[in-house]
Amino acid sequence: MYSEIFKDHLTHPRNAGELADPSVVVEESNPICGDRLRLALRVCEGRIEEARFLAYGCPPTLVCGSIITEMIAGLSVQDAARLTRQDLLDKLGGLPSRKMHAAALAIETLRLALERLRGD
Amino acid sequence: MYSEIFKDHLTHPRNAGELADPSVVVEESNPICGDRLRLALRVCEGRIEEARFLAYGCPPTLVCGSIITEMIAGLSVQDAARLTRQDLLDKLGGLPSRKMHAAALAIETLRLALERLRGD
Amino acid sequence: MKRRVYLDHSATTPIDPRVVEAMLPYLTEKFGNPSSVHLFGQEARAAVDRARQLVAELIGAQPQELIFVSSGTEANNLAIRGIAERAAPYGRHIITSAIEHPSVRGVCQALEQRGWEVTRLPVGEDGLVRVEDVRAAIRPDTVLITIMLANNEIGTIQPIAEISHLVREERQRGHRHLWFHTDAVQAAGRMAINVAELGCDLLSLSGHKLYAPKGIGALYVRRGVQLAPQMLGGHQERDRRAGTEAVPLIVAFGKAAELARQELDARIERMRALRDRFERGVAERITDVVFNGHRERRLPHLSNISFRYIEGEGLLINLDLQGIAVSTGSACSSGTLEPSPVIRALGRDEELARGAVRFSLGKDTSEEDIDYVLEVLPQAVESLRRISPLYHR
Amino acid sequence: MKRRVYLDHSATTPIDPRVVEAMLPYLTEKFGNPSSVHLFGQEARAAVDRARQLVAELIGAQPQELIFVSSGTEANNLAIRGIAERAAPYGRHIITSAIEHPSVRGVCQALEQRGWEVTRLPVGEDGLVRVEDVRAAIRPDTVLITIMLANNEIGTIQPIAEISHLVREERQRGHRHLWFHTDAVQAAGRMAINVAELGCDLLSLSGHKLYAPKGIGALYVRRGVQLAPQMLGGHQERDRRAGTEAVPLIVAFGKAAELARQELDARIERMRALRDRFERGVAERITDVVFNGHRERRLPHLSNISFRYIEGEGLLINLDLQGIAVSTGSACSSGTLEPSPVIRALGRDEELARGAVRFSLGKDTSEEDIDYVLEVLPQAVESLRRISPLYHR
Ligand SMILES: Cc1ncc(COP(=O)(O)O)c(C=O)c1O
Ligand SMILES: Cc1ncc(COP(=O)(O)O)c(C=O)c1O
Ligand code: FES
Ligand code: FES
Repeated sequence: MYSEIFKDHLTHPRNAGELADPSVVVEESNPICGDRLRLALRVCEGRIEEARFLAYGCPPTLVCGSIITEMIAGLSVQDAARLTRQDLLDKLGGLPSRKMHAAALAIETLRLALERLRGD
Repeated sequence: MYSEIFKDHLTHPRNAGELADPSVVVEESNPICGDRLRLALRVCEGRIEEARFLAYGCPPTLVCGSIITEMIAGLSVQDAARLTRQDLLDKLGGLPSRKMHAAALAIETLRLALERLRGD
Repeated sequence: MKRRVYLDHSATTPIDPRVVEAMLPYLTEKFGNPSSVHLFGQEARAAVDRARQLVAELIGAQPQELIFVSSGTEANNLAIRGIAERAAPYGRHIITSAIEHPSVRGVCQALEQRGWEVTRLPVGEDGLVRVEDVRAAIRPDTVLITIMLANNEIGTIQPIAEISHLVREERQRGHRHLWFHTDAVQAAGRMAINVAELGCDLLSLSGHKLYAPKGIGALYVRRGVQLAPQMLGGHQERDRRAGTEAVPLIVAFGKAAELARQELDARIERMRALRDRFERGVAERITDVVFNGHRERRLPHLSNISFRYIEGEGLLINLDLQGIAVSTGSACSSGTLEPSPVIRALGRDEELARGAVRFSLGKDTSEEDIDYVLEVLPQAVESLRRISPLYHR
Repeated sequence: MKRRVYLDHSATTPIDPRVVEAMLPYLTEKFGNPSSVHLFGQEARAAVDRARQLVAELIGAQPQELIFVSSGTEANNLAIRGIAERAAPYGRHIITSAIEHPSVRGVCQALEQRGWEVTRLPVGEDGLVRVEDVRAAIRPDTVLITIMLANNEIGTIQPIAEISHLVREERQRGHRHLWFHTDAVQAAGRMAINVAELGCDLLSLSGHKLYAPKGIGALYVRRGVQLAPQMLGGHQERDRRAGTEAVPLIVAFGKAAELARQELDARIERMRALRDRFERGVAERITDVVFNGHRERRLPHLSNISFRYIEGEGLLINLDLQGIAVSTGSACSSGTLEPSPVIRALGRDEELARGAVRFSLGKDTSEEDIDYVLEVLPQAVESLRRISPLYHR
């Protein structure tokens, strides 16, 4: 049912936790099911130096949190802003259709974090 | 489903056929299902010397024909008239309830034959 | 022990050893519930999916067009009641034939008791429904036609593709709420079946008629056809049939379907040759017999013969005591006193209807089996005739 | 390979090797159709009769009071729809509980859509229905009460005998058209069941919950209770359920019932001891857990635990990857987003409902199995909590 990458991230989440000195922290909850994702980024000179996540909900939500932090760490803010739901899905090996909204939550949370950054 | 005696009579019917010089011949048909039984008796000095049957219908009807001729051969007419459906059922090892009317047909045909005899 | 010859494959078939082997792991270590998320469950789910693909291939369908059920009877119930429930607002008239299996007959009768109208088309002496009769019976309020692909007592193959053609014409004329179901329980594994060629909307199958165990069947429902589920309260079978899937039986059914597809031509050829040899032998050895059903348009494994002057059940038991298993009429309707309505529908008199016996061969029936029956049968018939008052008329 | 521990016996059980052995002859040489008159058929008929006797003995019923069906789901459908169809002229009100299995819930909902009224009784925090609530809910037009014997998610055992007592009182008061059904699918083989003591009119069973294969179930219908058949068109099961009998599965069910009866006390004792050891271990090793369901009045094999801050499915998959099979809520209702309605019905908040995991033991679960789970589980919970924003609040 789930891909190998998926299972690996589920049992060994990357970048889980909080940041001591974050540039931005956002927590979003999924209106459909109540799943939650918190992203914390430390940005320096337009580049994401570190990203951390916390997630509550079904396995896809947890895995999306882990994968998206891995994907954005080291990216410029501009490049990170260009990430799509599909990029995320490709990376984690797809999701059943009824779980697509987990990927949407992750992208939405990232978008919000980057907006907030710009707003600061 | 059927007893050993039953099967034996079905595959080796006793007294099947017609009589050259019968005292009486009756053929009855079952109003419920159309099964038929023909009984032919040769009676001498109040005693049934020989009995033959022909039967058309389900196995119980065939077997009742065979068994009843065996039961009455050698009996006095009076004793034969006393035979009941239960005597017949006991002899053939019982019948499923939906086939009870096969035994009824045999007894009824015998009764008619004896009546016809007396009437002569 | 004496020879045992099973010639009642229309009632049920022995399970193919390869089918038993395929299902065995699902009776032992692979016991998961397909609805379970964990590995045990996913393993079972995958097996069900594979089996669905195999059954679909047998009839040229897509896997998602199949609903697994517990029997051919359930498939027929689901098809007819499922369509009737949905279609009632558009009309309450059903067309069927006079020689359907009791499960189709029974459901139609129950609908009649609830105010539906049912037209039962007659068959000719050959046991075939006339396409013209179907055309004439269609009314604006007809919502369902249910006519079997092949009959279970005499094996006649109905003109399903031609009837589908009619149905399509009707639809083009604007008669949109008209569906066509065919009961292929007896046909599957004994003739090629392709739902695209048949053109039906629904088609019933049963595992135990093609060397899978009893307890499993399937209903083909063409994509887009809306059916009201009859078993409620669970998401199984895409919400169309609730209840934990019978995984080992589904796997068995899949394997049996695969074998039936691969071996179909050889099975047909073999059974037809033996059946024809059997019928020639009977015609040569026994007088006053009538062969029932169209000579060509029928299944290759089945021979239905009326023996004049005698009744089928006596012959059945006589043969049984000599190791030969045959049947009178449909096994499912046994236990009743009425002579087979199918044989009566051919226009035969009651004596011939009561004297009808069905011999149905299987893929493993041998020449020796047939020869043994040809040796035993004439004596058995003769011994019953000797005691028949009709014979002495 | 790593250890595999199956703790999802409430979803389905592995088949007992003695059951496989008992059914095997009916998958091979004894393949007859019980409706057939010949020897093959009679052999199958006799096997079905013996199995019916054995299943009847498990629940203290008479064999003719049992109808074999294809699943627990079908038993529930047949019971509720079969009574509803007969009873409609006397009233259209049903009483049920808020924690029934989806198959009972689904049928009740379907009846509601056809104009029936359904009262769903709440349960207390302990997962038990109050007899007083049942009494208060009975109306003159109530025709059916359907309340499960034991719940499939939390294992609580409902006061069925007490409710029966109520029903009998009602009847004495002249309320004659009132029937009582209980779903014993989850209870059978895990507690003693005697229909005379329970006093119910109908009771559902399913084979695959007690070490028989999937695809077979049974409905007990007390002698004299009239039920409208739902599968039509065949004389099987005394005209109450048409379709060729699934002989091998019926034989398997019979054997499994026999073993369950013989070994019941030992199984209960063993499972309860291990389950209690498990729960003590969890309580010692993991903080912020809530045990769901009444501590005493529940099945001995089941433990339902809510882990705060995390969601059950993540834990399920985490454990699965370490060879441990458990479930969240009912396997049958998985595939939905809603948190378990059963846990919600206990009054738990959504977080606890989403964090509920069911561990269900089997007769062959070992101490080593439990120790392995106690070793793995705390880490798995901890690792999920570490990434939970709720934990870091
Ligand atoms: C034509 C036909 N339809 C339906 C059925 C019923 O199938 P099952 O025995 O699986 O209930 C049969 C089997 O007797 C059949 O021959
Ligand atoms: C309480 C209860 N009722 C009914 C069922 C349904 O039984 P089956 O899986 O045989 O359809 C189950 C099984 O999940 C159950 O636990
Ligand atoms: S349940 Fe909605 S994303 Fe997880
Ligand atoms: S069928 Fe009526 S007695 Fe034989």
